[in-house]
Amino acid sequence: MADMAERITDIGPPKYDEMWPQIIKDNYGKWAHHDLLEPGVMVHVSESGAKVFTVRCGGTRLMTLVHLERICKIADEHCGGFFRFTTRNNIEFMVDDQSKVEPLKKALSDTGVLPIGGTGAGVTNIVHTQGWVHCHTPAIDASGIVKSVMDDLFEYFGSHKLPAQVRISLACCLNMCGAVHCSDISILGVHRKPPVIEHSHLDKMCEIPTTIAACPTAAIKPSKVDDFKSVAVNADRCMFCGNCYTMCPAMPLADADGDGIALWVGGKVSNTRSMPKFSKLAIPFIPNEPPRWPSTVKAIRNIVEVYAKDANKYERIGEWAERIGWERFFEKTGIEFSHHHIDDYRLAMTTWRNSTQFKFTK
Amino acid sequence: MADMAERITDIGPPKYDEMWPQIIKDNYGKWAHHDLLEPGVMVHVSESGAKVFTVRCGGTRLMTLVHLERICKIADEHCGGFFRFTTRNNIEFMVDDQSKVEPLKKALSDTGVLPIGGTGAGVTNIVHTQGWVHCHTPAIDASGIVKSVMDDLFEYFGSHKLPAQVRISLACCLNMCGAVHCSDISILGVHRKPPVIEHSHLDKMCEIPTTIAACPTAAIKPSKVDDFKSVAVNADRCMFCGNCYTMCPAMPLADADGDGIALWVGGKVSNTRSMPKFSKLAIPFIPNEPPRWPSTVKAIRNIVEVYAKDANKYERIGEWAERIGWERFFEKTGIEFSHHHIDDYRLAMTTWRNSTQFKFTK
Amino acid sequence: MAIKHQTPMLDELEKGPWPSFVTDIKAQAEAGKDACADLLGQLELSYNDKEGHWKHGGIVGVLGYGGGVIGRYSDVPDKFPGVEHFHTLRVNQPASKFYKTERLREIMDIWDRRGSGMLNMHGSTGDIILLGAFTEQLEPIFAELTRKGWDLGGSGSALRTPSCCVGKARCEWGCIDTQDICYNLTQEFQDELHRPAWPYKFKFKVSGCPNDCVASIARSDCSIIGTWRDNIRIDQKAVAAYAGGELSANGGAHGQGTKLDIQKDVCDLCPTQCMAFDGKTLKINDAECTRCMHCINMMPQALRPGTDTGATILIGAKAPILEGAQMGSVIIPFIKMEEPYDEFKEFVEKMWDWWDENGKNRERIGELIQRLGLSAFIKACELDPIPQMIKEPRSNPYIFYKEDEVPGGFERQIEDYRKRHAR
Amino acid sequence: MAIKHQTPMLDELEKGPWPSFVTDIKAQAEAGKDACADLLGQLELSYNDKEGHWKHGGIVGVLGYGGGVIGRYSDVPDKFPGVEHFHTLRVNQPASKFYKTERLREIMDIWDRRGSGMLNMHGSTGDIILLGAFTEQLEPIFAELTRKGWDLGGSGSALRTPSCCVGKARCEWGCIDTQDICYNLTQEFQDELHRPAWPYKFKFKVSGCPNDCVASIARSDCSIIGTWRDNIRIDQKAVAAYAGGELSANGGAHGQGTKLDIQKDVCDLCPTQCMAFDGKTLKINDAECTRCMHCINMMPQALRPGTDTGATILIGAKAPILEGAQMGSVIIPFIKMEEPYDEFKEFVEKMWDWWDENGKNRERIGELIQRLGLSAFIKACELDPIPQMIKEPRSNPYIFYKEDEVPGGFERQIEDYRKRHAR
Ligand code: SRM
Ligand code: SRM
Ligand code: SRM
Ligand code: SRM
Ligand code: SF4
Ligand code: SF4
Ligand code: SF4
Ligand code: SF4
Ligand code: SF4
Ligand code: SF4
Ligand code: SF4
Ligand code: SF4
Repeated sequence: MADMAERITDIGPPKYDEMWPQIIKDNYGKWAHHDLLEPGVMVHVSESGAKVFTVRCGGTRLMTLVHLERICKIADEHCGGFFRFTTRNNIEFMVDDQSKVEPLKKALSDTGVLPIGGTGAGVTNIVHTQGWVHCHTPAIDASGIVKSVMDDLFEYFGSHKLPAQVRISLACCLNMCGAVHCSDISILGVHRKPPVIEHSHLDKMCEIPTTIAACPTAAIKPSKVDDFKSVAVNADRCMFCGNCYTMCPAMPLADADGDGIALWVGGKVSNTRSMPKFSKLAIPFIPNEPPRWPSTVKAIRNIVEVYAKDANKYERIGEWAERIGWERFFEKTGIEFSHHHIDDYRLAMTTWRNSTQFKFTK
Repeated sequence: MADMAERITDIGPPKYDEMWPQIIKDNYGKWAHHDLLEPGVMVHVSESGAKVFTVRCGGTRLMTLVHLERICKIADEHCGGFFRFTTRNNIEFMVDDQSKVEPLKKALSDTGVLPIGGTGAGVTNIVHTQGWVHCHTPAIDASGIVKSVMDDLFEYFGSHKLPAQVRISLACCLNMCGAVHCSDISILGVHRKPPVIEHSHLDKMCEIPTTIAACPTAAIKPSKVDDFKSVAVNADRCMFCGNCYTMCPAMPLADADGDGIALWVGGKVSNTRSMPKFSKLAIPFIPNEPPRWPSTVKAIRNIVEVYAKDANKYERIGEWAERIGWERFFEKTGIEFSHHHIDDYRLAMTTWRNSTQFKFTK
Repeated sequence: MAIKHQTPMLDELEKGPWPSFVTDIKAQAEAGKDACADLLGQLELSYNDKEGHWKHGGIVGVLGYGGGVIGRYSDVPDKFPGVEHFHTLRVNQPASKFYKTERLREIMDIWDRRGSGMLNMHGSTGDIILLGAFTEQLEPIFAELTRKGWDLGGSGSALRTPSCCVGKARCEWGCIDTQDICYNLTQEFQDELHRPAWPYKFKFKVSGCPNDCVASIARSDCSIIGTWRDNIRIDQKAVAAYAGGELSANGGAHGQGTKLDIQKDVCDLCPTQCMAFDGKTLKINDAECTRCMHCINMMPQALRPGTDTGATILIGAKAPILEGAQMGSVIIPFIKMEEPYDEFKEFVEKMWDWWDENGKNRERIGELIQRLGLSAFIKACELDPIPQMIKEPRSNPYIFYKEDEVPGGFERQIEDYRKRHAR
Repeated sequence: MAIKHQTPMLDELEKGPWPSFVTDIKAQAEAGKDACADLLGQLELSYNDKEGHWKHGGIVGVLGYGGGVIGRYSDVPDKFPGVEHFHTLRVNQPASKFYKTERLREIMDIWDRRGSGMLNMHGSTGDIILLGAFTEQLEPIFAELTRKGWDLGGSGSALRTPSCCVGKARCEWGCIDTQDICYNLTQEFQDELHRPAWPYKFKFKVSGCPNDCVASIARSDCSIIGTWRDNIRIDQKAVAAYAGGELSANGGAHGQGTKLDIQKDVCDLCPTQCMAFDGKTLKINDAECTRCMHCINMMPQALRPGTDTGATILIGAKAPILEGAQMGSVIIPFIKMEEPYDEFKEFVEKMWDWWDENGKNRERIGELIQRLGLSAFIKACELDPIPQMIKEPRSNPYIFYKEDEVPGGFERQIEDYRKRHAR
């Protein structure tokens, strides 16, 4: 262990401007406008007349040093040793002259693993979480599903042919480490069985009062089982949030049959036109189907395609669904409506239809 | 007491069609369209070509047999002995020929107490409740305030010059015996002091557990005072709903200084254009000012006038406020915004502004 | 007996153009009603005190009925003996409140002989309110009323007096027989109306179309609102007349001669934007229409509701006590309403059974639905969940799955789990 | 060491056009990382079991820091010893994630020598995630990182690593210095970041304009979003160019050559309807504009945000645990954001004090505001209530008046009351 006297702490990250290429340094705060020259390629024009050309590539987020080194190398060779990641884990390479764009694109293409796209009215990278690669609470994998969905929607990654941008995200459990609650399409890992309780160890591994307090629906009560101090779960009140497991490892929820995917639609974050919106439930449950989750992939494609065909230009999925009405959304997508779609949590009554205004559907 | 054998019970009201004038009987379900010939006077035209002319008069609702007889007499003389009340307590006289309209109008005018109007884009009668004339829980009177407000807004009762219909209602306590929670303008009697408790009699007059259970905020606890079994109220948790008093006469809330009026705006019931809306708080408190409540009268006129000037045609108060934004509503009406306007009850979070979209105001 | 008390404050309310209840009550006092004289006196006292002067409740009524009478006693009876008792009787109004004076005079006559002479025409629920009776008069009044063919309305934890808009009797938009529905339900449920046996009150209100002129969506546990499921009827000639300014906008509601700008005032304000006007012909994409009535309201001579009519049923509206106000929520998007309304009544019975079984004391059905969930209610009514019942699907992920929905059920052994996962 | 396990299921994920993380991990395994080989093996097992194979948590970290490391152990370590420990280190990324490869290679080098070779670029909060370290490597990695000028990010009940959009560095719409704000706050609050002392986590995210490209309104307890309070800058010549189809709609986002219909695509979609276009000149009634960005997005060469810029501060966004997801709520409609951001920091300290004092264990600030009320929060921050904070005023009548607001206070004597009102 390092000597405490030598320890360096609380220095924070390197300062941002150290990481800027010259063209960014020179034109910081002076950008006047931009244009998407083609999918994945944009130019920003400075008040000074200078231009920066950006080529955006699909990022896997979960990557190795091998891949990162590949990226660095291209940055070194084409971009003076600079590049950046976007807030959705895409990779952006910037050059200061249009003549450098084609060589850069070629180099990227040559790797075979840095697809160009992710801009404009299309599908960009899926924001996602850890899944079975790292986390302890997931109901689903992350990277495998993302790969399967992006393979299927690949045509929309490198094109500008949707009515508006479609932001997809994935979270592997209800903790929702990502903006899954406000995405055009969200893939959410859900448990459906109450925790199985390890009575023999619970008292040793967990603090019982904290565990009880963790349950938002008060489903957990203290209980004595075979002389062990433990807890009991009222299965009728459990909605499988997993918060008890977060506090207490003796209460795992994961289960091959219980776990799977819920699909959500119509959320957004931007304040553009309409105010930000939460994602709404589209499909309550699709089983886990590794390795390529075909039912999930198909369900998402269906939503994207129906949206692509039916929505107005410049209209995000949520804006479209609200304009046509959710009853129409279910009709057009052919998604089955069920009791699960009807909210029964704290603000449920705000989702009921307090008007005779509705459309008839088949 | 009448002999039980002879008792007639459960016969219900007389059948409706017994009360219909011939023109209604003949054209029931055949009406094709209508027209408001002038404020308070309308014609409905049947598919058969027949017409019924209706003259609507302001009703006081709280009335005596003297007044009711006056109404009956006019109905006898002009309308073949028929008339009706509207759902807002106006009185409608119907004739089957246009030539009968003017004589009818004259007769009504001659009474001096049956003003013609209440139709179309104006202010119609105020729906109201009992107030100090009958109820045991009111924070305000009803008829006196209604009279004062209608006197002031009288010009809008007999004219069609507002952007749309303006429905005003009054309830004398939070029980809200009327559609006060969904009116363009609502006058609501509010208490502001916690119940004063009659410990010496509470146990005799009330069931303590029911009383405790009546409080929506759990502000009431059992308590022993001077050897009396009674209750205590946590004043910090009391929001003066009066529900405890409804259950327990030993807990009156009424107080000359505590009680007064809250004004609400922007509610509607119809499904027309926008869905029905709840009324929103405009002015949290105006003191009781009998006999003519000048501050309340003035505040209402101000809202009506600002609305009249600013709204689009065919736009109700709530539709107007939502279009311009509530921040603008407060600015334009000059009504002070306070902590009380910020919801802190169960669904409060649905009223917060979850967007950068807002207007700057002075 | 005439005026007994000085009422300087109330006298202020004799001024102004709106009819004065004070002047009216004075006239009734002059006509010999002591109660009216004392009512004015006590009201003047209230105006001085800024507090009401009625005691809390009081259990009075007529034999065999659990409601229909609200007990009321003065808390200053010495000063105002005429209103020492001031009970109200709720007399069930005829549906949509048409009156034949001859029949109304039956009530007036009884009330003149036995009551204060004061009334509310009408109470907020819709009843004729006879305002101010002494206890000993209640039974005689009841006996006389029923003998004349009138009955009491509801109060307490009972069905309340149903009410309705004028509808087909004098309105071109009535999609259902509001009055017949109102009357039929009132007759069918006389027992529920007169003998409180429920957790709390229950109200029906019936409007003929989505304009909802009886405010049912705000004020009734069960709203029955007329609607249609075919197309809006269009008379293109009349459309042209509106476009040309020959017909007044909104049926004259903004003054005769008000010209309609069909694009701006109609099409642009249509909530679903399903209308198109090319200057001549108006087109409606009826499949997208949510039957809001706006266009019909604007052009009553050109547009009419369709002819395949029925009702939308919304449940749960109520005032704020206890958990905050609610509006009705769509439970049955469309139901044919034809006499004897059996399908509707079957629904009502299921709804009441569920409420009766699960409702707590003083819990309205809307609050019970809040507490147990809309889904639970729908299931109890044996209805299928459909998106018309909601504005939007849930946005929280907290779904309460039932054991039988999940393969393998809920029972699991920790030993099995630990076989796959070390501790 | 190379591939150790058969992974027939994972191999399916090597197919298809999107880059394959499986192929990538295999390459890293081939390059000698045992952890990668075992990670693939364990992941294949998860694909078979449809269950993850990581144990619950594990308290590991670096001395003096309360966070920045997430402990993780395999629950099948015998089969996959290379991932027996698989802790992550959260390395604080540079604001807006520009990298000089030279600097990034410092981390890569350390990680190559001491870790699994796996990373997340980046974690959802924004950190560089070094994925998979053995316990004994944590301190050495930390020491080497800090020596090179890198530090850990946040975890646990602490400030989490702030993050921001690209903003002024490469976007014409940045109304605030997103990167400087992000960096400055990170530096200022190093102690809060590294030593968890709060009820729960706290996140800052900074977006340069209301497009909110870092999703702050959904994902940060405190969103700082750039805006302006003067007028949108208009270049009418460029407007004409859009109208004429010379410039592509929406900055080419729908393909070069997409023509904009200014009336339909811009004016009609403006949420406040404050724009007018007569075919030539575009007019904006800026007083009514809510700065939604739509028109600017549509015509980047013609319109630009104003120049009197600052930020809107929204508080309380979070994921659903426990009480349901929240979005940020406007608390400060407009604040100038100029280095050293003192006014903003004063607000932050007040906010944290209140949360610290009142928050329950694992209660986010948004949930505390829900529990104690928005008003209470505003008061604690010494702000005045203004209508910009809410979408609409309350609709329930349940106002909690305080004693000092009511003349005469709350104390009353029942005897006084009974003097006026008999029982
Ligand atoms: C690079 C990036 C910021 C960064 O710091 O990394 C970025 C960059 C730009 N965004 Fe963004 N946005 C970025 C994430 C976001 C996000 C966050 C997210 O998706 O998680 C949002 C909010 C999404 C949402 O609402 O759910 C976002 C909502 C927008 C919008 C609003 C669009 C709308 O109509 O709702 C615009 C305006 C537009 O596209 O017309 C915009 C516009 C832009 C512009 C045109 C700004 C500019 O002038 O440079 C940039 C190129 C857009 C493009 O990709 O076509 N950006 N943008 C992010 C790229 C993510 C990616 O790799 O795909
Ligand atoms: C007579 C009455 C029904 C009854 O059974 O008694 C009635 C009668 C008519 N209503 Fe109504 N409404 C009546 C109470 C209501 C109510 C209930 C209330 O105010 O408590 C509403 C809901 C109010 C609300 O939304 O808060 C109501 C919302 C409407 C609307 C919707 C207007 C809107 O744009 O929101 C229309 C359509 C119109 O006016 O264009 C309407 C239209 C009509 C028409 C034109 C229907 C017709 O073709 O005959 C009638 C004359 C309207 C007029 O007064 O200008 N009626 N109308 C009620 C008269 C009350 C009064 O004395 O003033
Ligand atoms: C007489 C009447 C007011 C009026 O002046 O017209 C009335 C009067 C009373 N109402 Fe009401 N309500 C009257 C219509 C209403 C309405 C309107 C309606 O029915 O359309 C409502 C709102 C709709 C609803 O039902 O929610 C209404 C909501 C209440 C409430 C709150 C109920 C709730 O769930 O929120 C109470 C409180 C209670 O039940 O304890 C209440 C309680 C009362 C009591 C019994 C007072 C009490 O706390 O015990 C009042 C007796 C007053 C008196 O001395 O006569 N009254 N009450 C109305 C009945 C007349 C009639 O039969 O026609
Ligand atoms: C690593 C990361 C996911 C990822 O794959 O990127 C992550 C991983 C975990 N998150 Fe998260 N969260 C991560 C970003 C988020 C975000 C997104 C964000 O910050 O923008 C959210 C949603 C926003 C928010 O804060 O609400 C998020 C909401 C949660 C929650 C729910 C908190 C809530 O109040 O609703 C939990 C549960 C908890 O705290 O107990 C949680 C808990 C966890 C834990 C610690 C699991 C647990 O229950 O103890 C996960 C450790 C996983 C692991 O093995 O690495 N994580 N977590 C993200 C952090 C990386 C980074 O530092 O860059
Ligand atoms: S979403 Fe859940 S399972 Fe996935 S990384 Fe976050 S906490 Fe772990
Ligand atoms: S999973 Fe959630 S709801 Fe179920 S017992 Fe655990 S904490 Fe409670
Ligand atoms: S609103 Fe309140 S005070 Fe007025 S009549 Fe109804 S219960 Fe009585
Ligand atoms: S007035 Fe309402 S809140 Fe106050 S103690 Fe009584 S029941 Fe509770
Ligand atoms: S609700 Fe409809 S049918 Fe009934 S009176 Fe009003 S407009 Fe006519
Ligand atoms: S009724 Fe309403 S929704 Fe239907 S066409 Fe007319 S305005 Fe549009
Ligand atoms: S949030 Fe605004 S300033 Fe920041 S990158 Fe997005 S568009 Fe540009
Ligand atoms: S920014 Fe939005 S609100 Fe403002 S003018 Fe443009 S479109 Fe309208």
